[in-house]
Amino acid sequence: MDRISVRTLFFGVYGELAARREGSAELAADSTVADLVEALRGPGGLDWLPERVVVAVNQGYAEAGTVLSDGDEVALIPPVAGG
Amino acid sequence: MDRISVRTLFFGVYGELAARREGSAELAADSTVADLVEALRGPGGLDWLPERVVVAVNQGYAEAGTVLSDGDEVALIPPVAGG
Amino acid sequence: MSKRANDRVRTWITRESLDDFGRFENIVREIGSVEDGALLFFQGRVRRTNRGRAVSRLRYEAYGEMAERELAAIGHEALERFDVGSVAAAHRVGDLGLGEVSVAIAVTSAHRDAGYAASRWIIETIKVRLPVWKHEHYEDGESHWVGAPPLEAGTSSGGSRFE
Amino acid sequence: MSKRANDRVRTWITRESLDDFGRFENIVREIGSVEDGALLFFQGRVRRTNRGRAVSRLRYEAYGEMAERELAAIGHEALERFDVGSVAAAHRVGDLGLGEVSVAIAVTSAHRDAGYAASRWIIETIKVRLPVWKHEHYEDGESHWVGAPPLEAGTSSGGSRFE
Repeated sequence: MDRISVRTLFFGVYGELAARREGSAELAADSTVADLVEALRGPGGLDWLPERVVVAVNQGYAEAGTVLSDGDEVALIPPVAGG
Repeated sequence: MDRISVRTLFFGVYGELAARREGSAELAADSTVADLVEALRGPGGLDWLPERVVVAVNQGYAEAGTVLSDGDEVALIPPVAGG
Repeated sequence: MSKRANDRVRTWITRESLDDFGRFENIVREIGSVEDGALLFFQGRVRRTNRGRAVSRLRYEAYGEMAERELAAIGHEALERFDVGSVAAAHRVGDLGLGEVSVAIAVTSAHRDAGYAASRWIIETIKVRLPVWKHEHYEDGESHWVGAPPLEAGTSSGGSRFE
Repeated sequence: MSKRANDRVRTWITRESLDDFGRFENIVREIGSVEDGALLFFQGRVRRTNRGRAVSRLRYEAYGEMAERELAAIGHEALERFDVGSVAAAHRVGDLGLGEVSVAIAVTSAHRDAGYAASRWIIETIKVRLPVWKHEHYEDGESHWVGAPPLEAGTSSGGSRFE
């Protein structure tokens, strides 16, 4: 498979800024979290998204270098504020 | 008044060791807490009572030098163990 | 400790009120033991004043499944890090009014030192790790995602575009 | 803070059970306020094992009037020392079985830092200042006043000469 598709989730203020809570992104196979963030921030995209945004893949915190797979659920996590 | 009389209270293990919970003591006027403790520890008395025992006079912690008055309530306070 | 770790940790994310102490009393009775000489129960509540602004109500949004996982992980990690007997922790989501409980944590332990330390560690860890976000509404009609960077002029008032 | 200090402190010594959380929930509701974002509730309970011995039950004796005064003084002093909204504290006297609550302390505060610090200070201060004594009974039939110096041979077993 040359291309993979991941599901993107936008929480809190990111959902507000992106004007959506869910989306999807197509990426080259073996793309990393950092590649996805770069693509999202690209021309005409979510330029407000921090370069080092916190990301969870399949409901666990992930590193920038984490390699994505087709069908992954990738959440963009603004500063948490529980408690 | 040459002599004063104070009421003595023995709590916890002191009540057990003294074989009484309440008593009274006659002292010279202007006696201090230290004088009372010395009298209690005296010949035939409560020789196990620590010289620097914690004492409350009229339900408040008192110093060794606190002067006693006729009718005072003096409690002998073993190590406390609340909580 | 005779109970297995899974029987000594209870965590959940809920839309239902956490205000009632009694709910926690029952859980503590289930998961605690007579070797526990201390119970520490913490509640975080919606405070009227936050950073000088008068809050009218707020809404917590959670990444549901991940929040459940993280809260359970925090509970189990507390059991490993501290000498405690049991941990119960719950976080509320949805709309909350003033004074309502947003988070509740009960820790039982043989000795109080470990209980205080674990309780404090759990709430601090929730605040940095649990994927939950707070949308505060103020008495002046504005609203704001707590922890979010300040928005540009023109977008900071008028409340959220989502609700 | 709109309430006077006397309305924000509630302390008592009691022969009645302190096991019920609900009693404290009601008191916290009375004396706390919507400016309090944190509640910290501590319970000390009769633990089965103390210093390696199996406890069967225990009895707390208090210097009643002085204990009431000291506990009230501790509550008010906590309000002065820490940035807390309200303090409720109670100590049990009489006979207690395993697992029963001997002391309960509820502190509300705007921020949790002050709440944890005040709660801890109150229990530590109770332990050094409150005129209350604990007579532990063990499963082997012996008994001992906690904190008392070791007695000479011949008087240490066979339990208390008083009951």
